[in-house]
Amino acid sequence: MLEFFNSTQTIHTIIIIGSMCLFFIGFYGIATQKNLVKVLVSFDIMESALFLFFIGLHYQVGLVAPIVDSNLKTFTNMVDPVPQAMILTTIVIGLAVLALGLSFGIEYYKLTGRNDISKMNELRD
Amino acid sequence: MVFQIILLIMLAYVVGFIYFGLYRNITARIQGRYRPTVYQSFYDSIKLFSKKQSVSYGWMFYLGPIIMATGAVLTLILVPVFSDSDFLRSVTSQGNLFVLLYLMVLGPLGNALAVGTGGNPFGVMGVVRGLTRLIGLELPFYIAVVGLIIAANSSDIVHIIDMQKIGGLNIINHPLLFIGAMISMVGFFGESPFDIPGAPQEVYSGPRTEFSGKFLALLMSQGSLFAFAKLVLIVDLFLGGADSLEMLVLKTFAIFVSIIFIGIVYGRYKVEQAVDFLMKLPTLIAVLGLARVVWFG
Amino acid sequence: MNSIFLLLNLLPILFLYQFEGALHVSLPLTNEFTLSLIQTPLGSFFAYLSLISFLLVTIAQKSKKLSFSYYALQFLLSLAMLAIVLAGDFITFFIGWEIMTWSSYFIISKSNNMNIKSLQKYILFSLASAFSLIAGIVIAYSFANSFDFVAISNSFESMPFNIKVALIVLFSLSFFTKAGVIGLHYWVVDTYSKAPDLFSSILSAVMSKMGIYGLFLIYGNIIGYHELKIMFGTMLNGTDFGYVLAWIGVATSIIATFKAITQDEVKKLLAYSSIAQLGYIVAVIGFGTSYGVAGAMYHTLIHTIIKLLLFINVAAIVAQTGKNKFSELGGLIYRTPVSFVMLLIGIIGLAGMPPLGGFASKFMMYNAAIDTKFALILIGMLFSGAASFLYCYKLVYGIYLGHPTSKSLESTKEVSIHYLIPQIILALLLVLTGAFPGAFIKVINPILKEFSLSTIGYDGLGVMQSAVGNFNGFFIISAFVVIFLLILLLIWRIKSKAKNNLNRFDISYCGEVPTADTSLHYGYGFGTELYRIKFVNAILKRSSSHFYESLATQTKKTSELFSRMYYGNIHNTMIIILLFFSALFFLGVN
Amino acid sequence: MSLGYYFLLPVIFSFLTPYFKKLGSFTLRGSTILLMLILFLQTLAYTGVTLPQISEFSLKPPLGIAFILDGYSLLFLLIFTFSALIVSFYMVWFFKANKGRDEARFYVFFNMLIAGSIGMILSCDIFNLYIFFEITGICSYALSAYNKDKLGLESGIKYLIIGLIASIFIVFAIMLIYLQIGTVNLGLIAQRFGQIDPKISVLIVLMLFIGFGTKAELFPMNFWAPDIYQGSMASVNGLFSSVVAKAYLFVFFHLFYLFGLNSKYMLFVMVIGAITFLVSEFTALNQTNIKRLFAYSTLGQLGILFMALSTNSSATVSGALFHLTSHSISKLLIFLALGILIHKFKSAKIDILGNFKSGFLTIVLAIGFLSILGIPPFSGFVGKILILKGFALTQNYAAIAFILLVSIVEAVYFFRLTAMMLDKKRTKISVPIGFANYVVLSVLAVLIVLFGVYPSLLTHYTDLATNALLHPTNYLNYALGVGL
Repeated sequence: MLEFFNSTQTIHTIIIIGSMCLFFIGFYGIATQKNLVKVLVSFDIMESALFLFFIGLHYQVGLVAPIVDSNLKTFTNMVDPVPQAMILTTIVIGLAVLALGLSFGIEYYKLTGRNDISKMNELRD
Repeated sequence: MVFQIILLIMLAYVVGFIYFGLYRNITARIQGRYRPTVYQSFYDSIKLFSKKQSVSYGWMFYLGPIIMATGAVLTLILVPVFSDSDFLRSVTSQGNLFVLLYLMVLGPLGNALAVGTGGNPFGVMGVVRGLTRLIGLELPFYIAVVGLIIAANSSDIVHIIDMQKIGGLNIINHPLLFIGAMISMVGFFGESPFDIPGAPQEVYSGPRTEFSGKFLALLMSQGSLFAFAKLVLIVDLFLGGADSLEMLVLKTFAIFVSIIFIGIVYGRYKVEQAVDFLMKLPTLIAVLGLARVVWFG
Repeated sequence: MNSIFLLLNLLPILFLYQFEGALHVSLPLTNEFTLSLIQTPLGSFFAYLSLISFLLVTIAQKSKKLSFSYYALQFLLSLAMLAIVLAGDFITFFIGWEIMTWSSYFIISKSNNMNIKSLQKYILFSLASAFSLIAGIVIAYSFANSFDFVAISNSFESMPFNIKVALIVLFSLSFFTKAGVIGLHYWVVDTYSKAPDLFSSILSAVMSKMGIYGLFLIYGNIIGYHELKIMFGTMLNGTDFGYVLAWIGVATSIIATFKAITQDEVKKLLAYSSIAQLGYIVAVIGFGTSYGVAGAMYHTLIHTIIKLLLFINVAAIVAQTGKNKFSELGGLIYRTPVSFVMLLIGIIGLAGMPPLGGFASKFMMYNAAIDTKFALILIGMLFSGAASFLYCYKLVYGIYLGHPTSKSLESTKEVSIHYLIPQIILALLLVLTGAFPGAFIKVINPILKEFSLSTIGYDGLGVMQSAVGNFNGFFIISAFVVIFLLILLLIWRIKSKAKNNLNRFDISYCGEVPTADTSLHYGYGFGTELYRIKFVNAILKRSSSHFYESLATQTKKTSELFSRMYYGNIHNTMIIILLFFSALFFLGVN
Repeated sequence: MSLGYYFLLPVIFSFLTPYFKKLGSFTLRGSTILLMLILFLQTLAYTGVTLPQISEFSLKPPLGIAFILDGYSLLFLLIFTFSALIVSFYMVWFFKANKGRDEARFYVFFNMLIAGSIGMILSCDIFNLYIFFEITGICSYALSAYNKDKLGLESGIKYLIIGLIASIFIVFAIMLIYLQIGTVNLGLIAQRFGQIDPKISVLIVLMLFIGFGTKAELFPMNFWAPDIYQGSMASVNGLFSSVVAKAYLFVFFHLFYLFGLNSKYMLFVMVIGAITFLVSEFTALNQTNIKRLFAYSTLGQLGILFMALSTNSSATVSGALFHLTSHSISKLLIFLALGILIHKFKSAKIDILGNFKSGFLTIVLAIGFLSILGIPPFSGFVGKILILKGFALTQNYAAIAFILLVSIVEAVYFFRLTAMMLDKKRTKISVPIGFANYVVLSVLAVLIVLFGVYPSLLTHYTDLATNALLHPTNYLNYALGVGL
């Protein structure tokens, strides 16, 4: 029973389904939510789904993490390190954007008392 | 040549005034009233030359009649009077129909300038009517002339006369063009139904209100010269010119009489009616004649 | 300042001392484009026209205080026009064309009467003309692989028929717009009337001629009249193409003539008259015969002279009186006598009366029409000529004759000598062109050779020969002068005195005595009776403005429609992006 | 100098900004000018060497990270460094005129923006490209909201949200590429892109199209763009128009030609470009805000560029690159000149163009307008005629007709503005310009005229760039490490 879960195929399936769910939660959020904070959170959820998807698909059963310590003597038998590095970077960037967005939101809220993005339309034709 | 020119002018002067006298005679006869003598216009002219002018409006006022007279004399000497003789041939060969067409308008322009200088608003009204009428009046005449030029493939009048000697008279070959030209001629002679510009009854006195003395005389004289020149032109174009003085008088008189008969019979058009009329039937007739020349000639 | 630019204007003559071949320059712009200037007889003809015009107008401008930028732009304009007429390839031509457009635009904008709408009208039509031109140029390029006139001309024969037609239409549209052919003339009247008064003369006399030059270049040089004949076939003794073009020209001429008569503003009348006169040129330019080309050339020259003369004259009067409407002017004849005589000479030329140059050019055009047997075209031209007497008379009457319409006019002085000098020169030119038509034929013959047409004969300098009759300009003018002087002498000798120094109210006026309040100058309003003539009324009440105004409205509506999409809702923008992606995805995958 | 310094130097200067600030505003401004001068001179120095140039870090490509400078990126590098230099001069005036602004904040983001944009065009692996993309993005959000007023923040938020969407698409695309090919090196991707399952490859292309297309302001994705321009400062608009938008466009077509996309995609991009052009120019007619108006004008010009760049014919592409350069210079000129007016009138209504009195500004603005309209003898003309010539060579007459017809619409509003400037009847207020601006604007105007009358100066680089873009063999060799 548990062996079933231990196969790469299954893990990938679970990850794909899970990340897709997450992605569509995020998608639903940006499609329906108009509160700036909620929109930003939705984006974050979407991004997380992508990260999960990407990292998960590169995991294979029996491989170790690409960290040089006692378990890893040679550069074989390890998970591809590139996606992990990429995702780490992307997470940082995502964080920066999120922080900037939130700070804009706060400033804007202070000035106008509004946080509904569909009503931010002083700039328009 | 100078002698010939003077002779021609004198001839035209005499014939023109006699025709004018006849015109007054015939009109009076038809209208059943007393008539002046045939020479009345002579007397008027000579009398006016010796009379004082009552008013003057500066030099342009004087120049107008002189320009008109120049135009008339120039027209006269450029129209070949006698077809077969060498009479003034060296001069007439320099002119052609296009020059004549435009010289015929020089007179009205000089008149218009003088009248405008005079400052009489009624005179200007007459001038404007005259120029407006010209829009319609020239149309059939132009078409006729153009038709003849294309038929003869030359704008030289002498050449057109020569063509008629070979191929028959244009009045027979191109009757439609002749009719068009004649209708225009009625207007050029200031006859009804196209006599609105002069219109003594309606515009108080017409364009010549302010003229008097020698200038009025000059205007009258140039009028008769010009009338003669126009008649000769028609004779040249449609009746094959004239060999001798008798033929010249005969043919011109025939044309003249037919014009005044038309004039007497009809009433007067308003200027817009005149233009409207001229743009319709006479133009159509002339265009048909023209089409015949261009496509089947 | 004026003198400096006067000298600068003389400068190009150094390079154009001959009529042909004095100039041959080529400058590589990039490795693909080479700008080349070549002096051909056709180009020199127009180059001299423009040089002399600019020179004369600059003389007249001495009477005004104009800024440096004005003169600089005007000089640039003159150089641009030289570049156009001396260009040996289309890139040079187009560069000159566009510089001409914008430099004139900036000059026009300096006028005090100008408003945004008129400026927009001018520049948009100019640009439309330029864009039509460049479209033609690049299409020609796509076949010839070169912008060179000679190369394009050589490869024209091998182009497909529809491309040939497209090229002719595009180029013609461009040049028609500049020349103000009816329907495309919407900008002309407004611009001419609102531009600085002296600059209007440049616009009418020179700039519109660039359109004519373009037509010559295209029909004569690049396509060639012979090729046009092959392409479209013949009709009577001319070509089908020429016949269509002739009707366009004649329609332009007739319509514009009637419109001119009804104008109250002096410069508007002149503008319409300019359109009408260019209509003549367009009418004969396509005939494809020597006489047609010669007539068009001759009329180009005459129209340049006349329009310079008239516009300078009017500019002087406007500067002197501050009035620019017939209804506000009048009775200036003895107050500005020299100006009056100049205008008189001008309108005699404009009306095409012998003995001045105006007749000689018309004679040539009429003969061309006779030669090709385009009789109705000829009738149309004669008809429009007859109608043009009306506006000629209106011009002279409205300004100089009749009565002054206001007190200020009665104390008007003669205009400044700087205005008069160019006018006198131009009047002399007008007399000379009338007296020596043969000399002009001599000038034209190399151009006819350039178009590979047969040359025209002339007999001495005074006689112009044509297929259907000769015109002895020298005889006519001398006969006129002699007879005129004789009659003058005769009348002078007949002694009779007149009361001089009459009061201007001493006229016969239905037995009444007019006073200063009586409206005596009402002749300025003539043209109104034309509305009662059905045919003319039909012309006068129609206008191309409806079409262009509705075009502008439609553009504005479209703009508003598109503008609604940009309503600043970021949420919807996001959704649109996502939807767009999904749509593309489904399209792409399937 | 290693190409890495193009990124490193601005970043270092950016981090040092707080220290410079302590040393006084002169140092702060001066240091930025110095930095941009160094970058620009360095770029000029690169014009003399053989291309491509490569700088790898730690490992050789295709395994390691590398910057590659080929003809295509050299042209953009020239544009970017030059624009940055001009803007850094301009900001001297700006901060003098607006006392009490937080200068350091501007310079931090400004330097980083330049670093990011340059990184985008130099980087030869797609993930680094994404990082620079985000750096550029973040800095533009921050610069857009620099004023911290209602409008500025609104534009910042809008830009940020759009940036998020675009980055999700791009991240997704990169992940798919990595999953399929197992590399992020552009050379390898280009080599193996044809082997991907067509359905996946369509998806990847679409995602990249949406991601970069959104940022490069293509039609159905550009409803946000005018808002951003309207809310930001004029100088920032100049940067957006001549640097940022051009950087995204660079990447778009770099990938486009590296992946060797077929003619269907080309037609699609061309149509999208045409629609962008049409809609933007028409919409611009209806504007009352001057910054917004020129935003639409920028969109329109980008539309032409997309039309022309997607043709795969060297004549058209070369023309488009010329036009791009000329547009960058002209728009920079216009936005900077407008900045002066906006500062004076405290308003961005169109009317301000009619109310100022300054012969200098009138002349430079007119030069800018005429250049964008493509009227000789200004540089825009050469670009436009080259584009039209290119279309003519491929016998694409519809495109020619389209461009020319829409250009008339464009002329309507440009000449309306010109006529307003020239209108004597309006009340005119004289505008102080400042010495720095005289220099900056004259340099730009002179360049416009220079490229117009002597285009060979520029065509040399556009031809290099065209060659590099359309025939990226050399680039691929370097990216794969073959030539090293």
